[in-house]
Amino acid sequence: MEHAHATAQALSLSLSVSYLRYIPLFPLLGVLFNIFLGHRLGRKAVNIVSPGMVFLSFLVSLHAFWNLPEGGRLVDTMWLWISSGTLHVDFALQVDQLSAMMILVVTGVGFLIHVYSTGYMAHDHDVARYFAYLNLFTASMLLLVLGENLLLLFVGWEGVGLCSYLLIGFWYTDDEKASAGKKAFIVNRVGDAGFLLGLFLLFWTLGESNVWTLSFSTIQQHIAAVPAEVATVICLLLFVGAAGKSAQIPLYVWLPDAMAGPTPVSALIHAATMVTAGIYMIARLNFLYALSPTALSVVATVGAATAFFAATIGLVQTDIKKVLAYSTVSQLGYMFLALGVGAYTAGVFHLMTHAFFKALLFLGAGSVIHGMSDEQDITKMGGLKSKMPVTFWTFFIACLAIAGVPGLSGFFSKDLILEEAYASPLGSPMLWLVGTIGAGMTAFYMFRLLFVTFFGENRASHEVQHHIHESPASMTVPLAILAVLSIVGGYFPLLHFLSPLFGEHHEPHVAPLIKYLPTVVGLGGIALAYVMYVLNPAIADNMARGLSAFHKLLFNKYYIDEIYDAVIVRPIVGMSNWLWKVWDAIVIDGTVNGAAHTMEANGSLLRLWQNGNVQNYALSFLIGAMAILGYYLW
Amino acid sequence: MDLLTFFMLAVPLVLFAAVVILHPSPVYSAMSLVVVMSFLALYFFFLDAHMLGWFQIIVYAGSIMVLFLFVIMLLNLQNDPQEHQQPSLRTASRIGGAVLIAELVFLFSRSSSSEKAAAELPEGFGTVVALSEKLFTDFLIPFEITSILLLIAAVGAVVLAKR
Amino acid sequence: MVSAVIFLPLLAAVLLLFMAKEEEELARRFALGVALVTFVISLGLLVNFDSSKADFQFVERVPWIADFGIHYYVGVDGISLFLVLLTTFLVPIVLLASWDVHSRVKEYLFFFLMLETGMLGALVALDLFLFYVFWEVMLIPMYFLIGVWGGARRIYAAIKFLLYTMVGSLLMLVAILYLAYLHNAQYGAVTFDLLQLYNLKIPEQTQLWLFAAFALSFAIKVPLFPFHTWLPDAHVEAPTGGSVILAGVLLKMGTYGFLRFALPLFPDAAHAAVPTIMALSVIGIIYGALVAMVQPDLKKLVAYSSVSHLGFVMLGMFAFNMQGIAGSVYQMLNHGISTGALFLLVGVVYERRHTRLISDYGGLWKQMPVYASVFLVTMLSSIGLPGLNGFVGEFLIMLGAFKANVWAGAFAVSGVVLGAVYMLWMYQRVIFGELKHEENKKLTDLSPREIAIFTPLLALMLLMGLYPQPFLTRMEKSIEATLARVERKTAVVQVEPVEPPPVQVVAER
Amino acid sequence: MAPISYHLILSGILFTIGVMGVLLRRNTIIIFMAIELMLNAVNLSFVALARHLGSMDGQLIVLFVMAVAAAEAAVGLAIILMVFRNKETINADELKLMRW
Repeated sequence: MEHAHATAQALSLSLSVSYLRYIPLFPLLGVLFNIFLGHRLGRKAVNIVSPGMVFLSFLVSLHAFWNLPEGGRLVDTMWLWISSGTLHVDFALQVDQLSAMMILVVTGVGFLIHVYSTGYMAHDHDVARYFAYLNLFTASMLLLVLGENLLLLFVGWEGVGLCSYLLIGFWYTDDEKASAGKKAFIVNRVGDAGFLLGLFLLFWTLGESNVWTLSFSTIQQHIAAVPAEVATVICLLLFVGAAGKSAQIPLYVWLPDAMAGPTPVSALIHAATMVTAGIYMIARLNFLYALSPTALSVVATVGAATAFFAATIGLVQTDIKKVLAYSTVSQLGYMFLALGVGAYTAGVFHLMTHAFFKALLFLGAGSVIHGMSDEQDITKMGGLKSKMPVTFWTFFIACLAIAGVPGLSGFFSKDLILEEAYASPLGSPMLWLVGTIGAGMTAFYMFRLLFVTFFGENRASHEVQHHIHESPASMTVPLAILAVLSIVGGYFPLLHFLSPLFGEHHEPHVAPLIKYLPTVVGLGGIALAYVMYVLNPAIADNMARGLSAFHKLLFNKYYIDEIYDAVIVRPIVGMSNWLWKVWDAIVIDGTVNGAAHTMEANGSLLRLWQNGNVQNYALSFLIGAMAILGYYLW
Repeated sequence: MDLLTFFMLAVPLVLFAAVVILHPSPVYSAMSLVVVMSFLALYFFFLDAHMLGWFQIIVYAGSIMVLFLFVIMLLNLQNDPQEHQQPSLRTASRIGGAVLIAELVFLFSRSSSSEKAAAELPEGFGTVVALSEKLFTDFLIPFEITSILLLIAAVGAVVLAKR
Repeated sequence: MVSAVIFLPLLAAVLLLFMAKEEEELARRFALGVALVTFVISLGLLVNFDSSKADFQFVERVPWIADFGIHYYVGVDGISLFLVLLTTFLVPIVLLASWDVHSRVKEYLFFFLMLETGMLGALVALDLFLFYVFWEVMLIPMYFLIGVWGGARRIYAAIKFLLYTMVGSLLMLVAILYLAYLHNAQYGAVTFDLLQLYNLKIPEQTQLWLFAAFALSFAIKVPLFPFHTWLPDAHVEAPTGGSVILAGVLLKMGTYGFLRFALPLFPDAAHAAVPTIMALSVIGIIYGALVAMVQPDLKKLVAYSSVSHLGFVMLGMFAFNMQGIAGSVYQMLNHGISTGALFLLVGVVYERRHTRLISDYGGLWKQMPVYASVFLVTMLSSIGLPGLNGFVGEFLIMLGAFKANVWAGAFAVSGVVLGAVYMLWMYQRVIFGELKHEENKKLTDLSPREIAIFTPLLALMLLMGLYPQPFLTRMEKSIEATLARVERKTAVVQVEPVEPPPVQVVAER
Repeated sequence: MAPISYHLILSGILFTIGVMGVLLRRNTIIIFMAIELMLNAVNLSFVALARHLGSMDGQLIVLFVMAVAAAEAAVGLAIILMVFRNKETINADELKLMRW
């Protein structure tokens, strides 16, 4: 690939500025405001300040985007954070093409979701705490994408993990939601452990050739210092972190449960921004991944497998948010597939478009739930087309986009990924095939969702039906904006914009069959969904009965959660119980108390000798005398 | 003190000592102890410790044994046939005693090999003159202390025995 | 100046005894005042501490028992400076927190101030004999604090604590005496002065034995894995103030002891002991975390978490590189602050509900939101969330440990995950969830006094997380000096007497 | 001239008899007598050695031993009287007050 010359050029221009720090600072101010003044000033102030702060950082991001030097980067070094021995880490932020795009997405979509939340959380009494967490999340995400070195990226990394823990468990009174939050944090932590190990290995391998750094630009300059096989280990470890954060195969279990949080949270965190952190990290370290094709192929295979696997589960879910959650896992699989085959630009492009339409889908689902007075089971919905027109049309546009219907943003990014998967030297027809089938399934389950919720007649209980209402303006306006973005997103000149980082992008010339088959399969999926769920719903039911075993397996998510619980959680808890009760209490404490008891036992033995009989003592005298004499004689 | 006299004195000494501790009746023990004391006095004479010999008779045989007899009479003790109950203690003491004798005999017999002829005695050895001369020069302080000791003992005995 | 810091609390303690028994308030205010004054003076140490020099500063040396070469020899360097500050910082907070101790207040305060003197003395003593004296002085007040004001099984816990530590330290005394003897054999003069003893030439075999003696005594104090069973008992039974100081400072005596005495004095033995100690600390990390997970009792959980955290400190220290040791010293401070705060939080709830069982709590967030958020920040700092103080320490330690031994680093990282598991699980069972128990409904939120306790702690957690440089630069030089001492190979096969070096004439006070 | 070791052996035998007396007999008086016997055994060896070494010191020591024995006998017997008056018995194995 043409990475060599691109890397050299990117380093030429780095302007040091001092206004980048305001991007994460504004949301932080929002956090402080909400914590200390939120309750006192009441809901109105909170609803203005929190989105306002995000909007301000959006403006600063735009400003940074405008005067981003061609092919260069903006750097804002604040202070020396940690320096001990050979380790020097500054608290510094940087904006280059990749982070410019990311901060725009984060602040832009974030702002829309903040506005949406003011409407969604209208009747929730704990709004200040909610917006405090949401602002804290935006700040950590911005820190993640702006971080100039791996350590700062890690700070943002764990910060977003914390905020997702807090937001998922926002309605803490319900134990099930709180434990979902805990599960998310712990699974993320497992990923972060892998990330840390990768970071250490990278630091010390670079250290061998006396390059003491963690900042991306310097790593890029001295990337030659990292031998290939060590690079593979580093990339795989970092990929473990990415898999934890972006919910890939082994560590994706937390995302479906994370739906326990409020819907705007799922939109912002579990669709648009946080889950894309893994992809951003790999894209950011593309020069490192370029060193080890094996790592890349692992990323690609895991991505493709997740895409396919999650799509299958999504086919049968009945909870509206669960379907979208599995679709997110699947789309993330596509992004990793793109990165795995070396098509970084395609992956990042899909990341952006996905952010738009997936956020829209979640917000649409939120407005449906809002309207159906917190009902999430699509089997109890139906016929909302007439009652909630704006939500329906925006939801419909998003479904078209995600299904990859030509003309909309999804088509451009997903098909590009599939073509790259086929054409790129790292890719393989097998990956392309899996991707295409996945695309078909995605189209099918998205439109199944659409038809079941919005078409046919309403199956909800009577009193729920009569006060289904269209969401207020504060919710529908963001939906509309996101719908426009989902359409227009495909046309942004992103490929050219990212060229300084990932090298000039060339259209992969591939046989027409390969190029158009995914779209055809997508449209087929839509048609199938239409036939099964609109023309005569009976097909779906008897299909489900027919393959009931297979259906049950899918519906229960391949029993992954139960397996994890049995294989990991229960044994650990069992072992710790054993460790505490047996090892600590009996073995170690036993020996300690045992020593005390033996002392006591000896004491009581000697006491018997002290029985008050004078002649007994005289006898001891005698024995003593004999011993001394014996010693002398001997 | 030639061998013959030594054995003439040693045998009764040991016999009567045995009687002291073996005889059930305390009076007999006391009387046999008096006999032991007198034989010892005799022994001292043969060892040129004339003054001590007399002392022995006066102090030991005379006063202490009389005191014993007086107390025995006061408490009119009957025979005390059985030894104390603890069999383990008795056997242990017997074994102890035997071992002690064996050790002492072995110890002293071994030392006889480095035998040195009895030193030439200075003139007037063991007489009152020599004894008192030394007593009031080198051993003056112990002498005074002993006098105090005896005073305390007397007072103590009186206090204790008073009603 | 250093002696002022050490003996001021003792002086106050003695004055306290003369006060009448009834004026509890006056006694409390007096003790708090003295503790604050000591803190201000110790800040003086920080201000004019010259971080470019590696050797000891503010040195005071007065002959104490001259003919045995024992001097009252105290001084501060980069490592002990911050531990002294941690002590003087925690004691006023603890005194403020023990405002609701009502039985025998005067004696309580007396023992606390005496404890503070013991700790400060041990931290600054540069004469091994003096160090041992202060080391023992520390135990007695702690014994009484646990024994008199403790919980149900306090007597058992107090005795176990005292005997356990005493056994260890006796071995150390033997080693100290042998060191003095060795110095006499080599240089002709008996001395306990640490700097003299540093350049002793000890044969490998004896070094191992001496190191084992020192290591056992400090390992019990740390507590390293097999010797830790006294800690949960002592913590559970100690009063709130007692367990804060026990966790905050007393545990650091063990690790400080390793760093100041065991490692530099016996470098070859230290190198030989690295695999065992690293294995023990890694086991300690994971074992502590696992066992903490299933504890029904809040204080026991925090106690086992201290076992895990101090396993980290030991791991970092035995990595024998700059990052590892800097991380371990920094983590000592962090642990003092975050675990101290955790114990205070448990104390706050214990004072109100008089139960330590997690199952008795639940849904506290609705009832005590301020308390819950303070608990949240403390918990996050203790599991090492980046941006707070725990992370900087743990990151440096794992970085150092990874360099020293890849597997140790890998297992340590798993410790970080387990740490999150038990803390979050506890947090969820105590703070989140339904407000089931009736008594919890009557709980009042933090009083202004309690908020005054937690604000400095929270501020430090943030400051030490975001801007650790002032701490790290000051430690740098003395850690380099210790590292240099640990690296030098001194073991010579036979001990041949060499002419004594000129005894450094240090300004006699 | 009987060699010195004979005298010492004799004193050893007497001494052991005294010890056996102390250990075996129940009656305190008899025990007392046994103690006197032991003291005399020691005096014997003192005198023998004094004779053997030709110095008067041995005899002087014997003098003091006698004084001490007298004092001890007086006080001891007084005690025995007291004990008898309170406990009606002077058997050693029944006087077990010193048990812990």
